[in-house]
Amino acid sequence: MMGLFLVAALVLLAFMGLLLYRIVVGPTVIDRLLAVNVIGTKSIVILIIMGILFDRVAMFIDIALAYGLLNFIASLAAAKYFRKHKKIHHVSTMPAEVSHDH
Amino acid sequence: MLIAIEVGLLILVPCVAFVALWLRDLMSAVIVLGAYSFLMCLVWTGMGAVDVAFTEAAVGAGVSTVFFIAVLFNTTRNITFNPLDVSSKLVALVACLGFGYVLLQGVSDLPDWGDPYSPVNAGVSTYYIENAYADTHVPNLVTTVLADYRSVDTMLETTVVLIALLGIFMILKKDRPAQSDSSDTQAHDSLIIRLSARFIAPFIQLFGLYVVAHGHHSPGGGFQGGVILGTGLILMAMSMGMASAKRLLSIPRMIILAAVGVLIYAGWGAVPLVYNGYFLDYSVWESVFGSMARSHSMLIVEIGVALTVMCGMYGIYMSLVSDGGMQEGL
Amino acid sequence: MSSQWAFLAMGIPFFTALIMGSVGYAAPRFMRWIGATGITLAVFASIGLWSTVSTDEYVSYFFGGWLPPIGIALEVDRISALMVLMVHGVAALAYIFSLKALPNELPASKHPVYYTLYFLLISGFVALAVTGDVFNVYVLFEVCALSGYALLAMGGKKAYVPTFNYVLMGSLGACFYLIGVGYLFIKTGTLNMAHLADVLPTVFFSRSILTAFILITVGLFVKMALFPFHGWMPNVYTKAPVSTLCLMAPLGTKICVYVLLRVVGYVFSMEYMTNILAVQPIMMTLATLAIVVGTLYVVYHRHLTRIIMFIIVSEIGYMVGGIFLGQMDSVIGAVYHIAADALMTVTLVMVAGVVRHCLGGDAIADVAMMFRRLPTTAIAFVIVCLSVIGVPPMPGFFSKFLLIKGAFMSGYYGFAVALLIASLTAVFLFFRFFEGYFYMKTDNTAPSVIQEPWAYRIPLVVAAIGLVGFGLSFSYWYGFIKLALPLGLA
Amino acid sequence: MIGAMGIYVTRSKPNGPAISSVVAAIALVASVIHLMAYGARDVVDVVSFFPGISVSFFCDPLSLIFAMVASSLWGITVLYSVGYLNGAHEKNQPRFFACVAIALGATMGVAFSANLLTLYIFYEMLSLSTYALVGHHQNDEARVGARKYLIYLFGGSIGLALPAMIAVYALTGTLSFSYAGILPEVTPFPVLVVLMIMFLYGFAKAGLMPFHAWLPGAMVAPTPVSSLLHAVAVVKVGVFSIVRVITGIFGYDLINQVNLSQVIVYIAAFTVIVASLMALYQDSLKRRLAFSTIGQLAYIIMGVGLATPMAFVGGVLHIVMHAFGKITLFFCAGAIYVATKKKYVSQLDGIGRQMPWTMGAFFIGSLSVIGLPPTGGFISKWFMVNGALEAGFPVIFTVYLISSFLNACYFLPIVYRAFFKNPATMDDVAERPLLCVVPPVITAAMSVVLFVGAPFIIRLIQGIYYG
Repeated sequence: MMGLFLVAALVLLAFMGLLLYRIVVGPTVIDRLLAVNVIGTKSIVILIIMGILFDRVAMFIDIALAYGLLNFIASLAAAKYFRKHKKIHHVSTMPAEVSHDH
Repeated sequence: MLIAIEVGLLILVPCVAFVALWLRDLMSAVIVLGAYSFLMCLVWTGMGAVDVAFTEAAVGAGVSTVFFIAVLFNTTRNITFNPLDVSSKLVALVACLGFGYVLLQGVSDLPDWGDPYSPVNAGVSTYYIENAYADTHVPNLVTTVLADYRSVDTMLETTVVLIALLGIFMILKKDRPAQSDSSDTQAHDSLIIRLSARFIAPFIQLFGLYVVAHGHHSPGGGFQGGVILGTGLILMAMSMGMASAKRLLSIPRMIILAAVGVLIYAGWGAVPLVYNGYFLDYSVWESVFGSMARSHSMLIVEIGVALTVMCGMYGIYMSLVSDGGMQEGL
Repeated sequence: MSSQWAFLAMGIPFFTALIMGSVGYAAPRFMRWIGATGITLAVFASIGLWSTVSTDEYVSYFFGGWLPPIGIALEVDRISALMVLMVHGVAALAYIFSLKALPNELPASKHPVYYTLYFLLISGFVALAVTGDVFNVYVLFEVCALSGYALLAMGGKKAYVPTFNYVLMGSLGACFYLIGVGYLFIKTGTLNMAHLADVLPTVFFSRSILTAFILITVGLFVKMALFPFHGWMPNVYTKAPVSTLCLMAPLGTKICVYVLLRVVGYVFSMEYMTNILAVQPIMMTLATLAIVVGTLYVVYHRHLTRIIMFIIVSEIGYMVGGIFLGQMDSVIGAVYHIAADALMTVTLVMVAGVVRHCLGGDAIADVAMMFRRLPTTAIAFVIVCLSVIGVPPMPGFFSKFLLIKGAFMSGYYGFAVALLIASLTAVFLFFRFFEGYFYMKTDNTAPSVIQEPWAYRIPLVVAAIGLVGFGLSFSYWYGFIKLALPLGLA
Repeated sequence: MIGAMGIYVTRSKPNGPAISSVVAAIALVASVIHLMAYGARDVVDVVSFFPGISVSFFCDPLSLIFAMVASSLWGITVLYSVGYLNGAHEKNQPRFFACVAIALGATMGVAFSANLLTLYIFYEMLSLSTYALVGHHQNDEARVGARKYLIYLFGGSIGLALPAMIAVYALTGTLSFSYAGILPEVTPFPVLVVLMIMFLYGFAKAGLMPFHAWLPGAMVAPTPVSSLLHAVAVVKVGVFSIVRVITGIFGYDLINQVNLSQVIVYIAAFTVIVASLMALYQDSLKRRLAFSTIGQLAYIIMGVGLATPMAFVGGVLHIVMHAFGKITLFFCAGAIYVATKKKYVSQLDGIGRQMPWTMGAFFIGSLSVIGLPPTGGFISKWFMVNGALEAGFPVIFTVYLISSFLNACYFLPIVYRAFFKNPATMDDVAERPLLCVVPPVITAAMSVVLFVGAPFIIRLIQGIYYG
């Protein structure tokens, strides 16, 4: 049984690695945001699995709950950010944008 | 058994960190840092440091990214970068290599990780492990150490949160706020966000209260609970708009509450002085609470911490996001 | 229980700050009375602590009733009592000064928050002086640093960038210190200073202890702005408001020197520093360079505030040198100089502040007519200059005397020469100001005598008298400090 | 405690007008005489700083002689300054008198100090108070002079004397003067030489070349300052400090043992010759006097440095004799300036006929400085010259003779000009004011009196050397 959980955790970790690809490549902030969000949800699961592996689920459930409840706030903030600053693409080669952005 | 997971994490963590540094777009970097924080939380958990993991969870998932975004909101996403500035980079490189070398030198003869006979585990920790419950009747050792044995450190750390709030508030505060129509941007907010935020906020607050109160038995405590409570308020402020958030908890009141939080802590600790005891010596309450004196006292000081941290988080967010004007934000 | 003084010295400003924070917005009128009461009580507490230590030599205070190493203890010996006295003395002067100075610099709506941070900073400094726990030191560094950042940034837009640099450097220093403490903890399992000192000799020949030593000292060097880590300091201090400066400039760096003495002298022990590591030559070179570099910069600048900052850079070199010389007299000299220099710096900063506010600038040309127009300030200025130069019987002379003697005894002649050069430069420098007074023609359009407000005059007069008194009572302090010195001094 | 009382009086610093200065001066002289009569030798610790170091005073014949000279001349100078300052319409008189009083207090402090630290404290106090006096005119010239003054004096005292003092403390653990010397005999010779040179130049007030340049520069001060301070108080404090160091820190036993005299006397001899030659070329009367002072100071150091009884007596005696002689000369220079606004030697043709009393006094003063009877200068020089022979330094003996000849060369022409040359223009010049004439006459008379009274002082000084 423990082995199963361990394997599950490892698989999830591998998926995180795949998500890393999206984070690196982008191409937009939104892609990265999504990828990070998915990593967040995966972390919740891994947390619980770790709890099971430690045999102390009761302790880890609190942390997972905190994640579950708070995970979306950053995304919400980012979303509202883009509502105001409409630019999703970031062009780093154009210095003019520095003054333009604010 | 967990070693496989840890190895996987230790591969991922540096990768994410590197990506965060490599990205030229600060917004992306901030978001990637969120992933970093998730992974770190897992690392802490893997090491068995659940309280640290909890803090990381609350801070990393909850407020830190929001703070970053709030700062970017009022500044810029771009970093001005001079590719010709090689010499300072060289200096930095040398400094980093030197620092790394020194650190590694130091690591070479440290005791093994998890060695039960290492000084850390054989020293003060032994006392804590053996006597903490008997001393305080609190099952969570970490809470005991933080809120009782080394209580004054915690009090000062709470003060640090207060100072951060006051400092940011004072630096950013504008005396004459720009009078712009703040309601119109907020009015366009989608109904879904407003309703769901309104729905979920009470649960967050409830959970926060639970974390504060249950810190004796499970990971958590005043600090984590305070952050969660503060995040709930931030959520409300984001969805309902600054104006209504200010009606909820005005800025002066927020500062006062934050100070009162520390005052609760320190005041409770100062009561023994009247009986000629030591500061923060909760044992004077034994006449009232009996053997639970220390336990209950810890709860009270945790409430103080939570109050300060909640107001701190909320106030810092409000200051950052409105650039001190307290008029409009995200 | 007389040991309550130890807590009260740090607790009173702490509670004052919290009360100010709580009622500040509700009743701004009471702020200055709360502050005045707080600072008065704090000074009383420090005097109480001082008298206790004079008779008992040593006071321990156990937070929560937990004996170290389980809990955190305050451990007050005579040196820390002197530091507490210094912090509260300087803080009281600075507070009175700020009553008039602050309204010139900051809108009234920020005063409650400002004073809350102000008192938190004071309590942080005091706690650093009395704490007996290396981790607690880190926490207190944070308290001091964060409130310091906020207070320094109040100098307006031009202060932001220097303050940000300071934030980076300060965090770096604190971070180094913390990692060093981490190594110590892993290696010894304790954080209490006295306990560490007991345990450390068993693991002296360990690389991790060496690493810890390097990290902690480097961290502290950054924090105290010792050359070559001084870059952040002059800028941030010059741009800060004077009322902040009165607190930060005298105490911010000095208290770090004190912590260095604690860590090097009491935790690691002199034995470790001189015999096992043999780092003395390196440290002495650094200290000497600090003095020389500070002195060179002093010559180049024309603005009083900036000059003061570089004087601080070189004075830090004095104290660090004194500590690392490892002679009994030199360490006494260094400790005495910490207090003396705090007093000198606060006086200088106040003078610069008065000049800035009353004459509208602090370049030498502005100071020119000072003696005629601001007589009280001028007299205080002369007295403090004499002390910086090291004219007996001012305190600056005695510390320099002991330091040079220590340098002779242990053969670091370069250090002695650097000290003398610094003195000579100070002569050169201050007499440039005096000459300005003596020979510049008074501008007829300017008002002939500006009366300094009482809030400027009282602290200046008290500081000047204090300087002379501190110098004349040197023999008392010599004996006082001597009994608390770390072991193993020649 | 008679000593304490004396010090209390000597340190009184009256503020302001001349009258109180005069009263204080008389009180001071009285107290010094009182001290002389009762001869207290106790050491009085006022403030103790750390083991072996305190502010403490004592009183021995050397300090008595010096204090007597300084205080009595102060009284006369105060009288003279009243005349001079009113005559020359100087401003800021209260500050002037206050500073002079402080300077005198500091001089007394130096005279009675019982250890090197006390001496150093008062030495610095003297530098500061006279700084204001040198810059009294508050113009550019005064500024340059004052700046030079300060750089030399502080540079010397902080850069050389202070470290030397600390080194002495590090070597011995005490700084108290003792005629046996406090430096241990085992001190290596190079260290001794270095220390001695540091002290010699560190007390730059003594004007040993090449640390002399401040003195001519300081002549921008009002003449009473030049006369009192730069003929008596300041420079003599420098010399006195060196004498104290030689006798009290090194001790003659040690000096004779390792033959340290060589170092001292050759430095001094060089100064004597060069300063005398330079004096020849000065046209400004006060500058000529200044260079003369430099030379004469080196005499004293040479005398004391020779380390024989005769030379020592001569050296100390010369402090007294030169003080009276030189102050006379300065008073005269000032009187001439007040009466005629003339500053240069070349302008003085025929002035002796218009101002006979002044120039008469000038003549007596120059005789004393040159060292001719019937003035006191003769006696002190006699002792020094004999001392040089006694110590076996024929070179020094020659130096004394040559320099005396040079002294004559630069003083007597002035007298000659004043009395025997016809003035280019006949101004209506007369002796005035009274208070500018009487003091030089008194001091000149004193020079003569001292010729007669010398044996009394000699006995005092011999008491020091042998006791």
